[in-house]
Amino acid sequence: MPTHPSPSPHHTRATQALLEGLGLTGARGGRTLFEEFGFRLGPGELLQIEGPNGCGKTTLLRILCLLALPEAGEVRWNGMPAEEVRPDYLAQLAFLGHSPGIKADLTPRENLRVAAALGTSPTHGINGVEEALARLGLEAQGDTPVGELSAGQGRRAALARLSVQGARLWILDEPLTALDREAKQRVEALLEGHCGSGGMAILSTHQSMELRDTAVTRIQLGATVRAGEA
Amino acid sequence: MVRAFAAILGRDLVLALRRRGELGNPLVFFVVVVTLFPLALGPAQETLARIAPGILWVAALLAATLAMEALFRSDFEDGSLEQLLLSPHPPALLLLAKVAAHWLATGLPLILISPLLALFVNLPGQALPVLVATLALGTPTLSLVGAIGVALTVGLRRGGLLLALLVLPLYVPVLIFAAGAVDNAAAGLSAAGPIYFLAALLVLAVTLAPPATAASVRISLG
Amino acid sequence: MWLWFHRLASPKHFYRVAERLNPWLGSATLVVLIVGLYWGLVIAPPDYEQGDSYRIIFVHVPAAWMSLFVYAVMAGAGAVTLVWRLKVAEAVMRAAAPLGAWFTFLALVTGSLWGKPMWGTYWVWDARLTSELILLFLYLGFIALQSAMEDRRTAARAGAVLALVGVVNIPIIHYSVEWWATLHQGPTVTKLDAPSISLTMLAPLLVMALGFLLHFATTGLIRARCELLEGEARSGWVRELARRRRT
Amino acid sequence: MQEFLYMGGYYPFVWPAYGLVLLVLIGTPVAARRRERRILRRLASQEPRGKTSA
Repeated sequence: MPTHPSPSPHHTRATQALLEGLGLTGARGGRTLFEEFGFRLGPGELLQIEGPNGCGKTTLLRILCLLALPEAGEVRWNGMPAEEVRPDYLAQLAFLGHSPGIKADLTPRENLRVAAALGTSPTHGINGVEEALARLGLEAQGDTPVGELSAGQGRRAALARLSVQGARLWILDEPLTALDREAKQRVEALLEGHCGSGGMAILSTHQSMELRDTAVTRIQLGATVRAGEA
Repeated sequence: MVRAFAAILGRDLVLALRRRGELGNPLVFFVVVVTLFPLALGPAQETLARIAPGILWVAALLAATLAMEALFRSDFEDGSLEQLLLSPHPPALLLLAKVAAHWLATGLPLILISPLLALFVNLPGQALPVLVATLALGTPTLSLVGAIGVALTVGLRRGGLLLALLVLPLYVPVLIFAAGAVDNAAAGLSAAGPIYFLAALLVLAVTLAPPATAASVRISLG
Repeated sequence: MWLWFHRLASPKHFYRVAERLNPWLGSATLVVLIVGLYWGLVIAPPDYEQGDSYRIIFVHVPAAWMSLFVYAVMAGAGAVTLVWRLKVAEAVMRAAAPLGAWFTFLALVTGSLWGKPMWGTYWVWDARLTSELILLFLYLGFIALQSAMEDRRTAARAGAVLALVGVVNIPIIHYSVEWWATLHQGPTVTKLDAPSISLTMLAPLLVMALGFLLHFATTGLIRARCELLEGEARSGWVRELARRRRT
Repeated sequence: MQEFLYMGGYYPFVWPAYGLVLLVLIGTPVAARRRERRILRRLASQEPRGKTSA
């Protein structure tokens, strides 16, 4: 019997859940990684996906970003299947995977300008670029190519891309890996700010995070699928 | 929508200029391949002149195929290709911008240098304008159709050779009509028919190739 | 009718139906081919112009027809794969490709053997043979792409796109090769033309074509079953099948 | 029978053509059948001995 994840007691604010995963089943190379995975996420909430390596965290996040197709189940946005409202959903989505998603030969400012043009609908101005650079402490490095920056600064440039896209839903794959203490706090502050202003976030991580006033739901992924019963 | 198109086009052109070293590769390849033929066939002017259209077009086609590999390679590795798919704007349009930038960086130089190479192989003078016209109409089609093959093989480690096997058969119509047009012009005949067909192939490629490329990228990244 | 078709979409059911059909299809293929061969080789009169060498058309033309028909089947299965993501459609598409390549190869070899007496050489850049050659490259490209990708489901969907792009290009390639052939050789005698087909020649040709079609159905279904077994190796019905076979 | 094999002098072309066609038409299904048996045998060997999984 596939294990049902048991989210911590859902906090009181019964807001209309914006993002839902219903009966999601993920597979990689023919092997089922997880089955019947479901969740609901409302504004201001943060969902933390934990689980052993190779249990399908990345596959799940890519399914939520509509980058990968689930074997079964459905992602819903505002009650509608995400695939049907794909442009609206993607306009509200920002994803940070293992790879940064920015060009090493371009400067942070150029990268962010492209990300802004790509990610947002025209309403959200380009002026967010300077704001994002400031928030990540990259004002000084604004014009040096990302390739010449340190790894930590490169990571911050990738994080800056998230905030410049003005998306309500952030999906982060292992955002805390290889970060020193100071950078980790900066990410936590960023997440607090995002969720505090009504944003939502889903992230997979191994380390624990100290988030004071954000409703964190932790879900264990890794249904014990007996070999065979797909 | 247009802003996103312009952003991708501008970004890729800036990137191409920043890696100017790589920009020259298809160009040098084109020149080298063309110079191989007189070395192989002897410098006799008449023999070269007769097969000049074929030499020029086969060399241009191979140079274009060689350059295709780089279209998505770096974007795939640093996650930018993923970000393209995550944009609310239609992926086919963004990929069209990428192919346009790629063509400007690799296809256009081939056209600009073709008159010089026409001298190498003693192409009759009256065929030169037709050569440039066929390259102008043909190389964008090669880039557009080639982009489908690149999208299908972007996830594979050794995609290069497989890419050529996938796209070269699809390049045959362009090669036939382009080389045929230049051949006609060299022989003093009218080259209008094949050139119109090349234009038709380009229109077909511009409309059908980007959606196919978008579907292929989604599958490769899936 | 729809329910019956819908049940075919399930790999387990499709496998059982294919298995039950196999003996019937196999024997039908055998009978039709034997009749066709006897009719074409023995009964049909020699051609006044090409003598007995024209009898090669009874294998060349069906092979050429099948090479195009199989690609259409692949493209159709590819479309179903992309739209409904049916595992059965993926299996049919992957199963058909090598058979299509074989038919194309046969069309090329028999075409050149047939042309030799007329042309004096085994290969002339005749429009039809050239188109077949390029079609062979399309098949080889499809097969190479399938073997280059590990994940079967992704490979099938990538192959589906390639097959659809290919099927759009085949008429364009064919037309451009025709134009090219007339441009360089002019409509002279080297065109690989079957003699004016009289009824006595058309009948065996159609029978052979039917035989080739039945052969493709038989072999294609066996190969599709293999694809399904490999794709569904972890599912219950395949393990059950494997166990029953062992006892 | 003799002149049938002679095929009006075109025997070096007709018989190789038919020979190759028959070779392929027989070979492909046989290979497919053999491949199917091989797959089933491989899957059977991976089955745990005796016990049938629920």
